[in-house]
Amino acid sequence: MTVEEDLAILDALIFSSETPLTVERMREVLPQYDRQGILGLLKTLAEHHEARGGGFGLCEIAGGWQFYSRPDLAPWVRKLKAGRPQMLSPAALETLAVVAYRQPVVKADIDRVRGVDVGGTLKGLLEKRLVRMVGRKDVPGRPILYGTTKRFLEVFQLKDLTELPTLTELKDIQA
Amino acid sequence: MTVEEDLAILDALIFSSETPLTVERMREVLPQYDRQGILGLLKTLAEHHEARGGGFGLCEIAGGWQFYSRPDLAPWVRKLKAGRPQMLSPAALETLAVVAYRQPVVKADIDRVRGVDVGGTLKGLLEKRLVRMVGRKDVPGRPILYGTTKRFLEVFQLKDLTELPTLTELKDIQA
Amino acid sequence: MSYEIKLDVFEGPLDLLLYLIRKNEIDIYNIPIALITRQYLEYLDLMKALNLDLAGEYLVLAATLLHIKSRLLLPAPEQEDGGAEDETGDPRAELVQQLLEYQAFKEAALQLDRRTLLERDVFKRGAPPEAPPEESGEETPIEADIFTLVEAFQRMLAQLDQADLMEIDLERISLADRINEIMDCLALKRDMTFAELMDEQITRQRIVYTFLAVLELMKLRMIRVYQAATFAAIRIFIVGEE
Repeated sequence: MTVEEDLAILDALIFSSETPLTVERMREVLPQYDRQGILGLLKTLAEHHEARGGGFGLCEIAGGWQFYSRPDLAPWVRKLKAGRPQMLSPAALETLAVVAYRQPVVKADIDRVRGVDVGGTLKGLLEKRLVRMVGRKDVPGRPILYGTTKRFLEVFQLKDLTELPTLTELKDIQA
Repeated sequence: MTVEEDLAILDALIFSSETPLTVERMREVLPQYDRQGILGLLKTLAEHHEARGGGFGLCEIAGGWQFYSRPDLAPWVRKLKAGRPQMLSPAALETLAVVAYRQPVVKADIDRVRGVDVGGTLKGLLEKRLVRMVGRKDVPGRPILYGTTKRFLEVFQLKDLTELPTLTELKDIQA
Repeated sequence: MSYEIKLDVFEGPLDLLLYLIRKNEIDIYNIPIALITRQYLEYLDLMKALNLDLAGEYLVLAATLLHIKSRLLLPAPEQEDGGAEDETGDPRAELVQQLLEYQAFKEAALQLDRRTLLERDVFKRGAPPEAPPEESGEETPIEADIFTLVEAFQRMLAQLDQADLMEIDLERISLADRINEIMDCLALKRDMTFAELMDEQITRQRIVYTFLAVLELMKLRMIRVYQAATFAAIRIFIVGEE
């Protein structure tokens, strides 16, 4: 088996997977490689796709690898997709930001930060599977704790949560 | 707009389309081409993919065009598919919900809450080891009582059953 | 003064307050409370006049502003140690902290929205999987989350409209939980002592549930319980399915 063949296998595996494919899953199919070996193949494969100048390429997202269409081609692809993309409202985005940065977090804390009852937006985020219940806080009443999902990483195209920019505690609000 | 750019657009369109993409749909996005022009682009694109020797290529199928993984790589792709996570159907989820919240519960009670005969879905949940028989109810006929399993807790990432959200809590979320 | 039509775009009272602070080009650490309170209340009146849905939180913040205003009007209390007035003594401090925190998350939300988004800026392969998964001896992993489960339950109950089913009894669930655990243990060991069932996570509540679970299992004839002599260990045996 040549490296070219292994690259083609990896190409097909990632192509067939509906969610970002982890290095561990790739190694189940190509056990002759260690983690470093797979990462080397992935780098080569990403470069191949980059070099061919096609309409999609290989990206590392949500702890795995997946093909995505090029962002600059979005206007054409959107023409093809029926309907407008589902946008999150500013309220939903604010609630999501609090969950993302403060997780695991209880609803009362999100309410407090946003200064409003976040019930409706929180439910919307749960339904969109961007937020999930991650457990209960060990305080009286045992309130539910919320956190972000893998899908959140996928939708916002993040490798992992550490890729989120640090929260800018603005000193000057007019800045 | 260069031909290379149009090829990249076509590449992205076919890649993101849910069904094989017809020449007519392609022309809606790239109206500057006539039918022959699109067919010419498709031929070039198919050759590009053929030449790069990757794991998938462009095929004409069912009156449209779609990317397919290479048939000779199917054994590897199948290895991967086996581990693909399964989603529970709405019927399975509803039945599971009744078992989880009302356990230990007899089938007749689940039937009543769901309004249908749950025999099939219950069998599926037993096979998936999400539900199990926990005993027999001390009434005439001694019907089987069902409850959830350890795997249920694992799949839903619960420490124990008290972590299940209550209906009051659900109402609070959507307040 | 003229108002821009901007009322329905506020995400809450803090957002409105931030808007006023910015509009007046005010230093957030030195908010002229009288001015801001007056403008805030004027906005609220306008929202009412326009019949906009005025959430209760707007009124809560109005009360907070009025409270801060009144405290600022009072003469500063005599300092016991005679030292300089410390910053935490400023009645505005807590509000400022809240505004700064909210502002940071508002900015974080904007940054999230500016990212490359799936289904808006990038798309993944649209076609469904080419072949159904092959049956393998191993157990297929299941993807599920607890919210979909409780929602499915709620959906059903809403259709049923049965009051007796409307609440989940967590105590009963706890009991079921303990029953399951005990049956798991017994399936492995066949028999155990009552003391062995009391594992390391011993709490009063757990003892009660363990006891109730054992009683329930006896009633269901799932287990048999023996004690050789008074004060001897209580032994619990699993009963095979007949």
